[in-house]
Amino acid sequence: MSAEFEPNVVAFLCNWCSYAGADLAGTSRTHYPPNLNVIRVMCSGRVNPLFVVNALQQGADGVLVSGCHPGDCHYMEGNFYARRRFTLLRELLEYVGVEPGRFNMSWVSASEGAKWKDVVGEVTQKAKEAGPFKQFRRDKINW
Amino acid sequence: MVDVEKLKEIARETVSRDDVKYLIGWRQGTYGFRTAPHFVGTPEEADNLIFSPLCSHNLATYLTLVEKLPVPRGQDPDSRKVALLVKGCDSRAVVQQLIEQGIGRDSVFVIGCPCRGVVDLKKVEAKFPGMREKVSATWGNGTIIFNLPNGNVEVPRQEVLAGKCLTCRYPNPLLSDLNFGEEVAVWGSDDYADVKNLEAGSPQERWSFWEEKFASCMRCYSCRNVCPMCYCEDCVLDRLNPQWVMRSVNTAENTAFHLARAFHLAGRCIECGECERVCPVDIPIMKLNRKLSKEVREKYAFEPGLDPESKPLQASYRPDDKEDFIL
Amino acid sequence: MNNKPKIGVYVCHCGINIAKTVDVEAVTEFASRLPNVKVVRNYAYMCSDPGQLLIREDIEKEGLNRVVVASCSPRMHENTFRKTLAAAGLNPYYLEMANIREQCSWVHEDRDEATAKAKKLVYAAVVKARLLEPLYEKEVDVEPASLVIGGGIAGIQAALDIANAGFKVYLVEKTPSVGGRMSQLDKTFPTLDCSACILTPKMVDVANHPNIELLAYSRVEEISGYVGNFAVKVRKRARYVDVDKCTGCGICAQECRLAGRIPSEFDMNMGKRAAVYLPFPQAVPAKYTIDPERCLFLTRGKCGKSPKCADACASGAINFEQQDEIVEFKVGTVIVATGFDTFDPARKPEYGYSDYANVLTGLELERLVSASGPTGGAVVLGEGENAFVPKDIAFIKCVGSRDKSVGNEYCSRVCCMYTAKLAHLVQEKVPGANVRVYYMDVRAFGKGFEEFYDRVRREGIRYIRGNPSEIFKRGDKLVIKVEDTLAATPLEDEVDMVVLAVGLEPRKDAREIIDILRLSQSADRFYLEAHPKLAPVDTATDGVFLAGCAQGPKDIPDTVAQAKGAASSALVLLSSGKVKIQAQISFVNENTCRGCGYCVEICPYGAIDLVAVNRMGNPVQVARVNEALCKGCGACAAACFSGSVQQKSFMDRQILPQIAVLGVMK
Amino acid sequence: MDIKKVRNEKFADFLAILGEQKLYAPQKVGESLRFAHVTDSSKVELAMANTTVPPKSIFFPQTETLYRYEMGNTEIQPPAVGEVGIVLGVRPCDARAQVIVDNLFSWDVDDPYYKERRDKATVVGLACNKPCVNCFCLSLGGDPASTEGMDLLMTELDDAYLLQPLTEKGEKLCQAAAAVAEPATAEDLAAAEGLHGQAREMITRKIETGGIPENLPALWENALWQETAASCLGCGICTYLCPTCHCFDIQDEVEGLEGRRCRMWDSCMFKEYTLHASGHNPRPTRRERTRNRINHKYSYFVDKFNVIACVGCGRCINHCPVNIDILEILAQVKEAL
Repeated sequence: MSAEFEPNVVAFLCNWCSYAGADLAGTSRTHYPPNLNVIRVMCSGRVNPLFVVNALQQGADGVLVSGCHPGDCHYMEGNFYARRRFTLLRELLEYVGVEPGRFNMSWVSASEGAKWKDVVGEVTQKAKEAGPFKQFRRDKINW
Repeated sequence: MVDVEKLKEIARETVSRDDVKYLIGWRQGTYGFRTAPHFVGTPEEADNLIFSPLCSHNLATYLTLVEKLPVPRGQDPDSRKVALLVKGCDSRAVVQQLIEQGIGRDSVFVIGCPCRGVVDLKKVEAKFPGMREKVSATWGNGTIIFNLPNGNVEVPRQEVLAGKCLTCRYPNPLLSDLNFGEEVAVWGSDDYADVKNLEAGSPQERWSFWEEKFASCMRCYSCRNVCPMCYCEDCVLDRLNPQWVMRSVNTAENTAFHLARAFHLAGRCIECGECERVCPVDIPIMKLNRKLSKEVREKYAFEPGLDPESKPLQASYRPDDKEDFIL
Repeated sequence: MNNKPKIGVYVCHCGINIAKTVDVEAVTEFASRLPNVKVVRNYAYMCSDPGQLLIREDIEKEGLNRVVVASCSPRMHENTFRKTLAAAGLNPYYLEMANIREQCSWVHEDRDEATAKAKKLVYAAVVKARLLEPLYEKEVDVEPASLVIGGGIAGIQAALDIANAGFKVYLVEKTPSVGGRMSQLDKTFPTLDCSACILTPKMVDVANHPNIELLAYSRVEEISGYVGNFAVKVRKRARYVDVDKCTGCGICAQECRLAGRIPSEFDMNMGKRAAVYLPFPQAVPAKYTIDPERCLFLTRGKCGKSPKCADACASGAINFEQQDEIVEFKVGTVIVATGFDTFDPARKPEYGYSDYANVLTGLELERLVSASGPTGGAVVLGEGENAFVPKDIAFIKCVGSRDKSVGNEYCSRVCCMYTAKLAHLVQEKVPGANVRVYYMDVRAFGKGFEEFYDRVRREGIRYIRGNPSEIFKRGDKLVIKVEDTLAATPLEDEVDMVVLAVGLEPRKDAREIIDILRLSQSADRFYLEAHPKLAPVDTATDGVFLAGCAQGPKDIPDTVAQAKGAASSALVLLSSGKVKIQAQISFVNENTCRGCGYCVEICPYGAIDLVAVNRMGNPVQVARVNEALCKGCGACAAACFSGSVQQKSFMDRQILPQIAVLGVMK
Repeated sequence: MDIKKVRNEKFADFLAILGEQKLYAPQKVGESLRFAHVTDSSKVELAMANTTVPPKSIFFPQTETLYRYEMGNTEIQPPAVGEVGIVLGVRPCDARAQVIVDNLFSWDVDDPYYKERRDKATVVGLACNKPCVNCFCLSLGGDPASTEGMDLLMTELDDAYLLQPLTEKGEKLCQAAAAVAEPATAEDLAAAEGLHGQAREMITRKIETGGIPENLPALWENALWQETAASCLGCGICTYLCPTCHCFDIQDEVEGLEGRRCRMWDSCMFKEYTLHASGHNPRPTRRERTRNRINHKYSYFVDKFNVIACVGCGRCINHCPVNIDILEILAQVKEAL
């Protein structure tokens, strides 16, 4: 390949912790790769696991779901439910042959701007290593 | 020995009750080794009931599949019970349906049939190809006895039992209002060897395994429709707005369909194997479902369909649930 | 109505904050080609008045019906721009923001990359904006009454404030009298005010206040509903004394066959009472109560020939037939002021509390030095011939606080000062007493605290830094084994009395209120406030507030301050008479809902119920969202298999197109 | 047109010759047999009862792009249909079914996509030597050696495949295969005739269709529909696997600023099939849907095209998960008439 592959990562962030943490990373002028784009939801508990399947289908090379640390959920329990759902979804995705680095989950609090930067870096790197997602990408090949 | 006459007697009594609408059991099919669900509305119709190693259908699916017609104004809806014959695995479906309130306990009359395993029709038809005449079967001692036109043939049950029966840990109904037949000793144990085998491969190997299977899917939805736990009247995967899965039949959409279907059964699949049985193109659907069953058992020590008082897995959590992959 | 989306996209430069890294003109040009976009502008500061005016004018003149602002984080200015839309007559929820500052221009350096990302974010915002629906913040009426649970100083203060503002208060106290822990105290630190003297007038006010209905000797059994509309069920326990007839004369207690034979809870079991009793002389209400677990007549059905209390009562107030009574009422707000329990030092056996009579807790000493206490205020240990006045007295601090071994990591905040106070009082009462305090740290942080700490040291009380490891008996003396960590010397200190400065813990029955009100606990097991900094009296349940030690250890002034804060928060709701409920809440498509109940289980606010509905003549059950309870987290929507539960503004059909844009667009 | 034969040992060479065109033949896809483009001739499976999925999927693919478009551009781009060369191993029932389906796709207008594929394809049939348990083609005017809808009929003999060209296309194919073929002998023809006769004998399932098409609608309210539908799962197996079922849905699939209009198989057994935008559904339950399936095949289609839209291939019986048996239904219909 002539140019290095730049992955496309879709991230679902809870409004209260991770989105605020990502804002803090910005306020603190930390720098991280531009490959990750954020969809804001109110709680990681809102993230339907099918969003992740859908994101992979629609062209994402990596997906991240990020919420408050356990016990810190603004809505008390949402991230606990998310944790169960995505633990199982991740197993399922890997089982059908999705590379382990593609789907990630993180806990980033509103004060962890630095951690957010690290998470973006790590998730981007993993997606880069996994290469372009092809397995069940909704693609013109199928047209 | 299964006393079918006793079963018919129970059925006659049951359908004669004022509070029972009809009974669902099994009958001989139209050819070969086939059997079919049998709806018994009158005592006479009970004559055709059977219970044998050929009775693979999980009839619990009809509890939620039933289509409720509009009730004309001024009339009361028919609130009588549906009576149902269940094997061990089938009873877990009823339990899970009760948990998820798809059905009310007072709307169903469960007749438990302890089961010594049902056959995989594909294995049987491969063994006795081209069977036109109607064939019945009975359980022998560690065998299945087929009553073929030219005499009985006894086959070790390992050779013909359905995969789910080889690892069955719940041969006896876990919930019933009435039991038919004697309790059966548990013979199976489940180490999820099939799942582990596949897990051992690389992502590329796993995908090439599934790609071929998913590519062959025609999206006839028989796996979904037959599933006793897929009781949504409007399946989210049929929706057009939002459209989670395109109607196009291709590997990408089929994979999304199968992932969504499997995920929706996480912590809910009671492993009756009906999805895999009905698949016209023989996709090993249970291999997907069982992966999640395995994870659910390993990670959360949870099995669905055992206790009507339990909370659904996906609607509960423990603060100390494992989270080793979370950044 | 023609609701075809006409979108205005406003790209903010934010001075150079965005414009330096993002090519704002390129983003503007890109946005102009997006479907349904009618107007695109960029401006130096969209949030400024002229910036907002641009949007307002376009809405009015161009007939925009959706607005995308690409600027800073929605957490910063979403409300600003919502108001802009509202001012122009557009539903404020027709706004979508693209965060091209905090999550784009500030975190990326390469101008091309940042511009490409900004385009993507704008596109995703546009596709979502197309699908936005108008939302309305509904209002519900607030029942002009408040429930205060707990009749200690926190509950008393909160009740009085609310009642004085003109609203009805139901004050529920589980013991026979209000007053709580403060009524057990002798003096208060650091001013040494007489606790009873400052508390009892407030107790009397509670009893006499026309707006306060005091439900003493009662427990809250059930609370349903939501902010503004709580339905409360209280069990008034049978006192077996008709409170309307009882004059509080006390003859019954004098006559009781068990008079002076039952340990008094109020006196920390050091004093004695009768089976019919007033917990303490200033109790409010000043009505007697028969202890059903002790009374001979109630436990055995027989008390001599006839119960002497009943015989003696001139007003005929004794009524053994009395039953518990269930009282039901509605309130708009609830204040939880259930207080604390003290740490049980038996959990630290090395201090010998269970073994030696002259090892006391702070609260026990409190009763001992109190003029109303079992000894009339004399510091005397033992009884009868064995009675003696302790001379060598040691205090041990941080018992059950700052101690991971008993599961209490926190500081109880009051022990330092109450130790100083008690040390002072003991020294005052026992001439020639030799008082020392074993401590880890002295935290004299409050107003007048350090001064008081100084004072008691000047009075001759010795502070020895060390955490005693063991207490044992040697002859008549107790020996404290400790290392003086400042002198690095091991000591064996022989004393007559040890006072354990026990910490504060959540009530043993704290779980009850958690279940009733769906409260949460913080790691210290006290009730969890909604936000540790900015909402310290609120809880996650709207309309429910915390006061006093139920939320965490605090002293009397802090408790009173928090009670006043809770009362004021409650009054904001009560006096406005209306409460706005969230707009971005969940809703159920009842036509497709299968009633599986997953959402009901998952909702942390109990906002979803299964209800029976008639579907074409057939009875089915479906989920229904109580809009006043829903806080808009959306966990229900993610749990719903059939997609029947959706969250407004975060619907699946609004999120999926965002995913598509972010996925497809390179 | 001369009848030829290809000896078994030359059959691989024969396949190679066929493979010079785009060749479709039965192959295992996933776990089941269906017609697929042959890229490796060793994967061709002719020793089969029949494929699970009928060859209709070649002419009428399950999913087909009608045209593509871009947002904001009114021009549409129909895709090229592409090459369809030879369809090898089509059973007589399926070949005949395609002729029945032709009626529909050329009824008011010619469906260009379907027609182009049909015109381009050379259908190489394969006579049934061993009909399966549920074959009943004889009852519907079919035959295990029927040539209807074929360009060439092959019959599997012990040591060779007999090639019987039926059309010009078939003849051309025979000529192309001249190098590996040789003239068939009288014994060969007799042997084939014998096999065909044996096959006819083996078909035991039968229905007398007389009277059904004209009288079926009269049984509209008959209880048999409810009884049949009671156990029906409402899945698409019977219709998707049916060689004459031809219903389709048309959908737009959009991704970003591009989209396509496509059609895909639909099934009258699905609830959504007749669901109106209003929410009204004229076939609200499986009773109506089951009734429609049989009526369409045995009555409506006959009204319109004078042929029953069933060829007796037995797939719906073989694959129905709950043993709903069309012959059983038809027997009940006969009884009720």
